Amino acid sequence: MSAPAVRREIPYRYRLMGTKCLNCGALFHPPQRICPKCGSKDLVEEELAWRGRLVAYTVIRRPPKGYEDYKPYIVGLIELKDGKLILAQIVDCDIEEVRPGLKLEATFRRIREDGKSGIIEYGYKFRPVIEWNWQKKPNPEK
Amino acid sequence: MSAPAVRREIPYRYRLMGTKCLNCGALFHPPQRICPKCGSKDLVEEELAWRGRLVAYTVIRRPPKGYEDYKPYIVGLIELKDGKLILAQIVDCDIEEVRPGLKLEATFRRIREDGKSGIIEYGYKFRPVIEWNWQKKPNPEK
Amino acid sequence: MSSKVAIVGVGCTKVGEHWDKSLRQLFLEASLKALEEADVDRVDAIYVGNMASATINFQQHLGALMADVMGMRGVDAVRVEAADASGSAAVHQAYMAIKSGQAQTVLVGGVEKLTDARPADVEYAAMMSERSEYVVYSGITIAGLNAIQTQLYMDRFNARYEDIVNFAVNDHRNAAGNPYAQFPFPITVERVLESPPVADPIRLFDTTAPADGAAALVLCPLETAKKLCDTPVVIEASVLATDGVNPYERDDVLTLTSTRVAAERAYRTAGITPRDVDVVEVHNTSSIMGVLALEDLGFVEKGQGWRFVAEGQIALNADLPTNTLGGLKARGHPWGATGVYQLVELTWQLRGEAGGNQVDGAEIGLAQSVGGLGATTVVHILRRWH
Amino acid sequence: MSSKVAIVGVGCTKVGEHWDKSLRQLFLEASLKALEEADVDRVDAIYVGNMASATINFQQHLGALMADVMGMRGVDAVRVEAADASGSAAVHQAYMAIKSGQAQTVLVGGVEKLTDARPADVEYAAMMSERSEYVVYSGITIAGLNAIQTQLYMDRFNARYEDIVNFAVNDHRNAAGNPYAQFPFPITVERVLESPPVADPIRLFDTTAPADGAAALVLCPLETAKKLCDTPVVIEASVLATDGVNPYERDDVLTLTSTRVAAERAYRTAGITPRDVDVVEVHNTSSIMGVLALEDLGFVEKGQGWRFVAEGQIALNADLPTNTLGGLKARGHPWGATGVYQLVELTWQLRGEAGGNQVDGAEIGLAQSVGGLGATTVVHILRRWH
Ligand SMILES: [Zn+2]
Ligand SMILES: [Zn+2]
Repeated sequence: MSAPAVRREIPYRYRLMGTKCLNCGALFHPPQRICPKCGSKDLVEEELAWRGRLVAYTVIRRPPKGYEDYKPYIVGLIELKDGKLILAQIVDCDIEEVRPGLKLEATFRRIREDGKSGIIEYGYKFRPVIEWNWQKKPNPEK
Repeated sequence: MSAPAVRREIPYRYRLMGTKCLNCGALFHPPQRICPKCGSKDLVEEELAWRGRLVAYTVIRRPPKGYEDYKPYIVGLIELKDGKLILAQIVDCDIEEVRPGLKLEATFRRIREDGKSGIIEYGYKFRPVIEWNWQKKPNPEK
Repeated sequence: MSSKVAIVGVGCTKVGEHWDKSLRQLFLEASLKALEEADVDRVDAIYVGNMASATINFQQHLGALMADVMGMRGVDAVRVEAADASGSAAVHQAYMAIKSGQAQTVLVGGVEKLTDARPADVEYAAMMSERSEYVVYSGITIAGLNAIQTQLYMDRFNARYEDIVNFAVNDHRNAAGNPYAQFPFPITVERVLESPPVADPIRLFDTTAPADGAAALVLCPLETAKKLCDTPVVIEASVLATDGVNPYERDDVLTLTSTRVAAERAYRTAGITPRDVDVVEVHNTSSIMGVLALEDLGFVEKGQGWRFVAEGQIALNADLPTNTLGGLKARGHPWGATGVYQLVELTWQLRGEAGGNQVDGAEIGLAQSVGGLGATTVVHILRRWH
Repeated sequence: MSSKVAIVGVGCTKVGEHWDKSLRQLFLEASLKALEEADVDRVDAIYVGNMASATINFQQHLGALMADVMGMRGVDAVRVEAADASGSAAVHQAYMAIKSGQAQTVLVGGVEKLTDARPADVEYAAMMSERSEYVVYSGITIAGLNAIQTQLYMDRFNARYEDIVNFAVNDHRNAAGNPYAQFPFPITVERVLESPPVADPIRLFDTTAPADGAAALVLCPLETAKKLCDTPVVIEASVLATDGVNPYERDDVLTLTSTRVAAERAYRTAGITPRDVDVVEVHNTSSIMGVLALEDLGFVEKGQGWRFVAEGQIALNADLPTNTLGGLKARGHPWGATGVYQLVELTWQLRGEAGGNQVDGAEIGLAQSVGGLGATTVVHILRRWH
């Protein structure tokens, strides 16, 4: 992508902004200005939930141009806590450990580098949520 | 262009091969298999004349991608001795010296380099014909 | 203005790696065959279906370019693009050009030339059917999107991958009898499962390979067709419908709504039901897409497609002969040409010219052509004319 | 099936550098205006005219994408491409879709988003209208091809460059009154001649600049149009013709045969002669193309166009008001959108809504839209309905 195109999409990629239909409640990401479900033009920007669970996934072994250096990598379909389905790379997780149901949270990472323009694109990927076990947490006061 | 595409066009670019309509005599470069002038399918490959004269030219000062390193450069419309019009870069000739009517001959040169694929493309350009003055030619026997 | 539109000539090149042929030579070869069959020298309009020539071949303006190549300067000519449904979308426009009375004879050619590029460039070009800034950006491929569909389908309907891939096995069995097929040899379920993983669970032998190819049709009003040839094939319906581009923002990830909408409208226009269809071509970029197509075209209930396929009901001699000359998997999938190949092959079936792959008594054929993951579907229903 | 097709709504964005708007937002903005004017919520089909989204925006499948963006999933939608005549070619398909009876209401939008790319990438993308392996390969640009035409024209007809560039000056004068124009200010012949050379003899102020923009029309049968609005504009003719792609392999380098063929057919269909035309839009990538267009459309004899222009006969208040809202030079040239902008502007003129640029009593308008150097021409003739 070009520099202006990258800049234009920042809110939607860095802050997970989507739009919500005020008539039927549907969420859209990328943002829609007209609701394709009910036809309403009454939509507002809304930040999606940053956490969710993995519904299904695949491991990309033959990537498209721009992604060759990352292979093999996991791409998952994630159901966010607000019910929205989103497609994203799953990182900080071995291929052997990934499984449907895994709890995930959004994180911001390097997506790809355009060798020609020198632009480095950043955006959302998802990583497993680390559940702290508060019982076992080391207590520095003790 | 990709490697197979470059290889495919070699005869037409390195040997100035075109096609000639056996019905109406029209010449085509790039080669046509059906004559767009008379509809005949009776065409044969024919090598174009290597010499001709400059009909009109321009100096490209804002080049497309792949040609930036060569600017400014001259592109001319050339009428070959067989009557065919062809468009090509004019080389070995200063911008100040180029003029319609100039006698030209085909020469084979580097056209452009594809940074991504590493392919270097070669093909025809045209240069001024140097007219030897035989009278004045130094005689090594003397 | 014409009541019906007929196919009076068809032609195609072999699908495969044509190192020695350019985009324009492929188009010329297929088109000359179609024109010769129709015994037509010049047409009023040319429609070119192509997806990726700008990206792979650095060439646009294919309407004018192909008119020039065909020796038909002057005629009306444009390119139509709807991702890998470009070919069938071009036929749809040609159909309307004749229906409108603006053209009497039309040449439609689908052409794609992918083997000029590296595989990663082809994957990249393919993904331009999806939303560039979001879906493409995740690094997923078409096979990857099909993989997630496959996983969801397996979970919801208790299907196994080894059952689903019978779709690919059927394609290969049929391609063995097709001299124009990219992979004209049979394979087994085991061979699919042993092939390298591309996008888990999808294996290499359950995907399409980069291919070059061109296919062409000559269309005219039925009244003219009856004079031109003994076996005109009538286009009873030509319908294009769209859906949300992102498959995960549709009502159901496992329903191709565009296929349902286009098929329902096409059945109504043709005055038939799915039971009347004798031979079918569907758009299977992987087996899962073939299974979903059979369901959403109304041939089998949602969730039962995998069983229908595994039980062999799509074989040449069975209930619903499907992809009878190899389909996307084995005839091959030169994107913008594929939708036209489907109609060339159905025409052969309806004329009784499909050789060893002939479906006995085929009278009505249906082709489903898809752009991307179902954002576009074009359905054509053809009928042999008596 | 309808006898006549009418325009019932038009809309466009400003032409220029829309850093903050994507391809889909531009399309949405223009289309919503057109739909609101027509008082229509949903259409049967969407046609998208676009040249370079694959090259510049890494996005294809614009038919389905824009249907989705417009909240109209399900409708028939494709992209039509004919280089920088893509917009008018899309209108031509939409016209036939209505004529054929397959659609009752159609949205056509032309859209282009070029400022996302570097200038050299834009030049490269533009050249994809020409033959990739030969003309492009010489390193020439569109301005360069226009430069050679200019040189040949000057030689043959004893014209001077300073006479020819009056075409650009006229465009700028008209654009000054158009809030949607890219360059809404007047210029002089001197300013053109003093601007930097781009491709000798052509100067920067005689060329178009990379631009973003979208324009849209809503079409329906005239019978419906009469109910929907007070001032329907009728499409009396919609004709597309092609020519050899390489301008140096045509019978005459200085004749746009596709324009001649399309115009002759259009005049015949509309039952008019060039004398009946009140207002004209032509495709001037440089002044020379505008001059050739006036000649080949039959408004002035071959070789006399430069004089006609230099004498001011194309001014708003003169014989043949041309490019009344700025033309390609000054309204701007967002390739695939340009052909639709022309028709939006003619509609304003025929409805009497062109403000300070209104041509008194304009009843008949003609638009000439060109792909590349004339390999494609689309001619539309519009008439105000009474
Ligand atoms: Zn809603
Ligand atoms: Zn000839």
